[in-house]
Amino acid sequence: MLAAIGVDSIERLFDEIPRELRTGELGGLPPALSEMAAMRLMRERAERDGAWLNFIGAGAYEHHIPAAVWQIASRGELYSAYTPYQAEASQGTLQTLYEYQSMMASLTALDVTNASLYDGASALAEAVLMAVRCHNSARRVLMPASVHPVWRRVARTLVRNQGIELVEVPYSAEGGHTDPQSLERYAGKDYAALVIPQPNFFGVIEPVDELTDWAHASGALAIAVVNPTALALLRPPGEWGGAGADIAVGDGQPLGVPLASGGPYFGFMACRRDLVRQMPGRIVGATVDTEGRPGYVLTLQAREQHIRRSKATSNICTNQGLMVTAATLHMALLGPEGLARVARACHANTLKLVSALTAIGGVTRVFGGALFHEAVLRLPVPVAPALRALRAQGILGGLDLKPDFPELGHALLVCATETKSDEDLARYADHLARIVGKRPRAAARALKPGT
Amino acid sequence: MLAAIGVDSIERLFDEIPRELRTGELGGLPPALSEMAAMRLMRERAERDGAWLNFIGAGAYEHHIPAAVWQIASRGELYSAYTPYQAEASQGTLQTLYEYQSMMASLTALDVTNASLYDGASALAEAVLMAVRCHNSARRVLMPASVHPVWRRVARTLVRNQGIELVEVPYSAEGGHTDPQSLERYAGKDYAALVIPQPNFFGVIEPVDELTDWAHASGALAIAVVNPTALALLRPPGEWGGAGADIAVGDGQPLGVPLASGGPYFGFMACRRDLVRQMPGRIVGATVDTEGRPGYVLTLQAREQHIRRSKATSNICTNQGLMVTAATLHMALLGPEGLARVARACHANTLKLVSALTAIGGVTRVFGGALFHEAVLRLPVPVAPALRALRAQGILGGLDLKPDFPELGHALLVCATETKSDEDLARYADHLARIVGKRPRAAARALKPGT
Amino acid sequence: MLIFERSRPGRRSAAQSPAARAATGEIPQRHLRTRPPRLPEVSELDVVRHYTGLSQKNYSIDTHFYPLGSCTMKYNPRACNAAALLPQFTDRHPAAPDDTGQGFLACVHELQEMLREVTGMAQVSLAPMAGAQGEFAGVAMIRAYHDSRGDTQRREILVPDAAHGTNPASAVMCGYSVREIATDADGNVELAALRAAVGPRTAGLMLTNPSTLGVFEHSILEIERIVHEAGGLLYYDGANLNAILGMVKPGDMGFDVIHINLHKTFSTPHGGGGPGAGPVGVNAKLAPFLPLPLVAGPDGEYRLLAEADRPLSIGRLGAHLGNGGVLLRAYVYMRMLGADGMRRVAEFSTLNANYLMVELQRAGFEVAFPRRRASHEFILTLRRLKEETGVAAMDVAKRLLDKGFHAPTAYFPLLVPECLLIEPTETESKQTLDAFVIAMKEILREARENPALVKSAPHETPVRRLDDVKAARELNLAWSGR
Amino acid sequence: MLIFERSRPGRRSAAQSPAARAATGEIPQRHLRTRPPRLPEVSELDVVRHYTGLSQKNYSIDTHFYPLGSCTMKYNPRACNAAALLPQFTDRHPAAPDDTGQGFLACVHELQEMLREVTGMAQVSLAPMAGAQGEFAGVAMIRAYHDSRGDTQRREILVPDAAHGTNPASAVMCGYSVREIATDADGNVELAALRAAVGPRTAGLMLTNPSTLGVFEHSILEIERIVHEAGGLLYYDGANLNAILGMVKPGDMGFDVIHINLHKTFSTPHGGGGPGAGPVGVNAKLAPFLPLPLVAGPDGEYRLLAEADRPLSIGRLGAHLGNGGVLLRAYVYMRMLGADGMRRVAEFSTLNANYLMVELQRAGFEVAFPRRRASHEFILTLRRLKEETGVAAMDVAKRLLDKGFHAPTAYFPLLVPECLLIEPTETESKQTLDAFVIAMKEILREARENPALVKSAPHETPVRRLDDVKAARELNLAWSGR
Ligand SMILES: Cc1ncc(COP(=O)(O)O)c(C=O)c1O
Ligand SMILES: Cc1ncc(COP(=O)(O)O)c(C=O)c1O
Repeated sequence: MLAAIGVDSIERLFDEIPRELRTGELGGLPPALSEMAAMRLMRERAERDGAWLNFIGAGAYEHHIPAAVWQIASRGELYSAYTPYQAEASQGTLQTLYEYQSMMASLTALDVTNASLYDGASALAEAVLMAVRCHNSARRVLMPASVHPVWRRVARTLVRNQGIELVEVPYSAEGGHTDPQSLERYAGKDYAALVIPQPNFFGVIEPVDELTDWAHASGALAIAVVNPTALALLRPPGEWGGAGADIAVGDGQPLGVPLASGGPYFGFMACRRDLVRQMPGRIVGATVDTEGRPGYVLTLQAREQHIRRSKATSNICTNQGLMVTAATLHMALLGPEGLARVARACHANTLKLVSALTAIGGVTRVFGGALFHEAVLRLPVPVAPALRALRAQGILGGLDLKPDFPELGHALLVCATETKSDEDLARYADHLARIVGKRPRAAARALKPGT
Repeated sequence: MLAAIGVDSIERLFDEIPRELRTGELGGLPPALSEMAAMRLMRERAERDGAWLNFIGAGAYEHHIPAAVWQIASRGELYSAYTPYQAEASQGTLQTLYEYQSMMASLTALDVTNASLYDGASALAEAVLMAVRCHNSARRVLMPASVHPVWRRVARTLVRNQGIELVEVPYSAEGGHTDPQSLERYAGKDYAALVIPQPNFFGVIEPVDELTDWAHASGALAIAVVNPTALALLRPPGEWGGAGADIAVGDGQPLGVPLASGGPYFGFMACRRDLVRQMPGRIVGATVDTEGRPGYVLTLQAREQHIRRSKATSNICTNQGLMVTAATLHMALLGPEGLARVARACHANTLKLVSALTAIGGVTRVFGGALFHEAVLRLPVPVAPALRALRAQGILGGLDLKPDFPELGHALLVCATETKSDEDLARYADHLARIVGKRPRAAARALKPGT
Repeated sequence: MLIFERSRPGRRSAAQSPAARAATGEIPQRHLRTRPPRLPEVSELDVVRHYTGLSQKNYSIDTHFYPLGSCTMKYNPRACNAAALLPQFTDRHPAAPDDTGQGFLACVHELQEMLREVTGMAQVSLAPMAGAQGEFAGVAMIRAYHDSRGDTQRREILVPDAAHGTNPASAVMCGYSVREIATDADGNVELAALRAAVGPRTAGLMLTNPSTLGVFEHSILEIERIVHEAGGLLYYDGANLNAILGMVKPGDMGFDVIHINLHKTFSTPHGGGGPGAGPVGVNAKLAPFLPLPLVAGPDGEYRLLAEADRPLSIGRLGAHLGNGGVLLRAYVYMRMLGADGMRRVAEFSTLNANYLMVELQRAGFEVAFPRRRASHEFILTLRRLKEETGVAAMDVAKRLLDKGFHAPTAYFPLLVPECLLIEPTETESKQTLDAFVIAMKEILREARENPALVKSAPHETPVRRLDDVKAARELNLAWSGR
Repeated sequence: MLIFERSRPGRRSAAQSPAARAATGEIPQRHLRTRPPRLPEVSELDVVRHYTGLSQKNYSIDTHFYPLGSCTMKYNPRACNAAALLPQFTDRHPAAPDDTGQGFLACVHELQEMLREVTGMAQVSLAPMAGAQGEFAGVAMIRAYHDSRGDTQRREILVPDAAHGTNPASAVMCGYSVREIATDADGNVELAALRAAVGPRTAGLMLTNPSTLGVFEHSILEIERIVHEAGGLLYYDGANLNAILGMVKPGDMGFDVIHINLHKTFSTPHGGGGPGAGPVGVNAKLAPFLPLPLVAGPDGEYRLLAEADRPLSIGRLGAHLGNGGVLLRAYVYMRMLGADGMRRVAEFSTLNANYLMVELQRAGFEVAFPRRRASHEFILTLRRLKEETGVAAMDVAKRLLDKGFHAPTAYFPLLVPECLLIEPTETESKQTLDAFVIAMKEILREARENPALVKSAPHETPVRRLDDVKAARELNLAWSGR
């Protein structure tokens, strides 16, 4: 090969790089490992992290993932393909994305969805930017405090350089949701959108109809932030209020994506048809080939950075394609009934957990609003040491709300998905009772196996 | 569908089964589990079995299996296909088998191989039957005691109903191999074959040239029993003695097949070209299609039961196809150099282990013969309790030879493949020293990390 | 292109073997290989791309309808594979003591018990590694039983002429001679022929029920009486158990010994030729002879029984406990089905077969046993089509490949001329069956209008029809290089 | 066929959800969904067969040569995937405390450090989830830096006209305006244009080096001086890091901030569109502004740094620590390469690119920058071919699909007319490159002899050329049922 090129060494191929810049040894790097050594190292590392009985939710949810999902999604043809720029050589990916868009549109009851954003939090930021683009003047967006606190921070990072302001709307101390009345103080001002989480960060069901109608009455868009599992059970954003939410976003992780310390997940976004040209991210459309056969292509690319450059709707390029493939498989395997059953089981398990834990003296439910699959509980003792003590028993007991919501006292956010058995719930209740030093009352005991 | 058939219930479709035979409830079966529950159960069961530092060989060997092997072999197109009876719809499987046969033929230096038998032990039995078919009169076969004792038992089970006798040839107490001189007593009698293991059950290298020549001089076939890893390093059966062994068999497990409590593995068999019509099992041959393109088919099917019925060379039908696919991938990924490196590393590790363990007072090597990747050691204490004590440290210390070779005293068969690090070997030596109550001498300490 | 043709001297997948070349230590020079084996020298990408490409040339359950009669090519839930591949299962050494394998042994013991329950037998051994090895074990037990009673003149096994080839072959491997029994016009064993054949030399009768003709043996109770009264034993070939799971038990039909093709009824994927598993079940009489190892438990610890525990055993069939990974897959499958699911297997596989049979009949195909219900499979005979058009069963089979379907089993059982044995299984949908009927109709039309098209099929597969004769005459069984 | 068209009311993969339908408990009726979502109602076999079939319609690294310039489609060792899918890694909750993730955090911390080493930067953050998000973070840090010094009039980012579209788009998302800098005839940044553009409004220059034109920026040191002297910062788009790994470090070239496309240089498979990861590296000046979380360690425990630890941080870009699974894959990849392997990546990707460039030139193709070495990629311009035959770059790209190759990147960079940007990568063999040259030669011949054939390509793909215009005009973005 060198002879064909006409050089005598590979080294010569780098002769356009200024000599003085050339790197010597890469001293800081360890020597190469064989696959055997690398796998052994990784297994040891993985084992160090162990396995836990997990009751944390807070935006990432443990669900059963059908074995078929990743066995298929890991097929080389899906796993090692690039973005489907060459449509004729990418019908597998493209049709899958089209099916995903169709499923997601139906789940949200909105007209169109894109083919993914990075994650739920950044999708929320993109929704804010989109709403501002859609609005003719406002550069402020109403952001309830009942939205995930980290998501709110992410949104702020991603929008503030464009001079967009996120105005925090407080939550009702009793209900744990946004009080439609409390919005009165924002009336008449110029807001591009109101963000509406359903369920919200506390697991509470929000009065979405009133909030959506308020937004529309105020000339703002309604941006729904939703959990896809919940959508199998709860009324979808497209049917909120009189006209439906305008944009819906969320994290797709619950649809077949493993927890994996936080990623890769994927963000989804859906919107009304007339807003589609302001939607960021790739979109797949159906069309036909020269022989009239159906086929799929990336479409509306004129919104995207590789065509529109500085005038693009977003800079996003690589997205979370493979996760979307997994989600498509997951939704197809569960179907409408399966996904609804999962949602119902999560709800039922969380209710059971709440009643088992609140049967412990001093443990109470903080908010009165109806919940989906998470709940905020108040402990009679500080949360952090209690969680540490649970960890010693192999249990991840939930998320300590102290850092983000100090006003809630010893507050703990718990979640029990369909993966939890009655024994698991009883085990948690037992240990927590011991830790807070209280005997559980009847309700908790009722869960115990064999009683 | 019922209407099309013209019945009013599925039940009616079973009306040819006598009423009195119909089953009521399948009372003994547990109720159905969801996939989630089944996977949780299986994970719990798997965790119960734990993970071990393993020094057992004895016919099944722990090797690194490249990640690509099973990621590819598990592809649905390979995993969920049937035996390639429809050649045109099975070129993937057929070509893979043809490539496997080619690799195996080269590894054994014999002309032809089949597409697998159940395992090494049953392959040995099939080789015995084949040798008897090839021989015009003899129904006895010489079976050295240095062949795996379980394999010998399996062979007996599978051949005795046809009136075939396996005559045991003792091993040399010093060398641990079959002494060519000791064969003199069988001279002049009518034997269909002599079985020659390489390495043998004790890990010892046999004098294969002399044994092969003796067999041929006696009018018997030479049946090689070989380890495929060793074949990358040791002279192959086709080159033994003056004329080469006639048949070679072995277990293919070391070629990319997980230990998995003993199966599925696969047996391989190779032979001289002129014996091919007596070889059992499926064979793939190259041919061309109607347009002259190369293609592959099952061939010589007239030897097989589905054509020849009671006159078939064997009853084997379903074989171990997928394991062979994995082995093909494994051999291709390692290549000649890689497989030789694995063999050399196994040899070197076992030598290191032997010197570390024999540095412990009272631990000695039993046989003088050169070893490949296993060794018989004599302990100063009974083996079974020593192994139990090692197990308490997470170590599987080898195979106790007492049940099968009581004459060897406190004898232990150990193996250290390429998967063992110096730390692993030192850990074993340390614990064994403690258990037999002796301090290791210098050689063992030299292995310890950091010294 | 062969993997060898991608090979280039010196190329390696370097990460896949130790970085250094260790010394050959104490191995004498004369025992060392002088030339390296001719394995391919390729990169990991070469390997992955080559075999991924090859795999795409296969038809398989995951890609095609596969109505291969007698083979029960049904969908295998992916969880079965995932469970069997849990690292603690795959990494366990077979000679590791039983106390390190209680999880694994619990699974296989429960599998043993569930198989007992669904077959109605007294005891089960999981040792055989495929159906044929199960047959060997079963017949060997029959022999051991007669021999143990000194009844050594029984040296003949009866086999219906429709039987699978493994039946006679297995009998011969047990040192028996084989006598075939004729089949009547409705696919049943001819009772008169059976009566004429039994006698003091009869060791047993091997029967598949539903038979390989796709019908349930009407007179099974009569057959049972005839064989037993003659002092023979009754062997059940469980290849077609799918059809009667939860509906009728071989034990209740009076069978003494049975093998089960786990890879058919209990849905382990067939892997392009295996592995399978062929557990054997027996009634109390034959229990002492079961092949080893057996799994004992669950009181206290599960453990493998060996020769000392079972001195009358026929022995071992392989080095370890059969095909453990296949057993785990079958275990998960059965647990996910549960009792109701078992029955559904029989119901829907029978429904699908009868529907397909009726629809194909309607489409103009001739059913071999029109007066019978189909079990989970049924036979078409294309004798008339062949006479009329010259198009043979094999041509139709090949033409189906062009239409995106795997072909049914052709020319088995041998006694039905130009036959196709069709088994849709319970995991296929009505849509798929309907699409298959349409394809068959098209082929029928093509056979009449353009027989050459069908006779020269397949046209759309990666290769066209292959020359079997050349393959057998000019044997090329290994790559010889260039 | 769409998965929806396989759907039948009531069909389910029953094992995939709880057996019972739990109650809706305390959820008020008015919040419940009234109509179920229109997800497909199918069996597990339907799903597996449908998506297995779809997957086979894709070209991919595992099946095809994929010389997609700027995308670095190289082979990803399968071990990377296996390691990232270890159950303890996949099952860990992101909000689980750091002490439950020391194994995971050790890996990503070491990755952070290795990336520091190969880029020559002072600190690295793994938070960005793709290259473009890395760009956002990098430019946001540039802005935070200037703002922190009160230097708030710098509101302009300079970008070469050959730059990837994400560069200007990212700058705009940070509230900057963008100014393009022209390229000279040899593919370098026009220094005069750069000099004319810099000034007190210059926040920074974004540069890809080797550039997207496939050449190394000769005057990088001069550029560095110009930008820095004007008070701007220098941003390195790491999409082409593959070409110089171990050869030259962006930090040594004087860059202040850099993003790395892990999914290109460090070989995470692209998954049909992602996920990727876009870590950012900075020099000491910008370190306080790095996005969160950062991984601290290894003294004592590894832990994630948050707002309290890093008050000047630009903040968070996603809910958690970026794309953890991608980070693990890259970590394993880098460990398996080691220092020598890194350098080999640059050597062989450069060798392959130069070889392919020379061979294609020999075959009659016009290279866009014939006086330059190729880096790891190079550009052909088919301007003359188009003039002579009417065959455009897109036609050649589509015709390559027929020959079993994925097409190169076409029409990017925008400033070279009728261009193909070709990147063979280091994992392809000479045989593959030679086969590609032969295919390109054939197409050249076809273009001259039968241009209609090429212009109507592809002919062999699952679909023929698709109507993009119809797709955009008659928007059909979701299945509307029948
Ligand atoms: C009726 C029948 N009996 C026995 C067998 C043999 O089973 P196996 O292939 O598992 O050895 C088969 C397999 O095809 C069969 O169909
Ligand atoms: C030169 C260049 N810069 C930036 C990017 C953006 O990276 P990503 O797709 O990871 O967001 C790309 C990706 O195609 C690229 O080629």
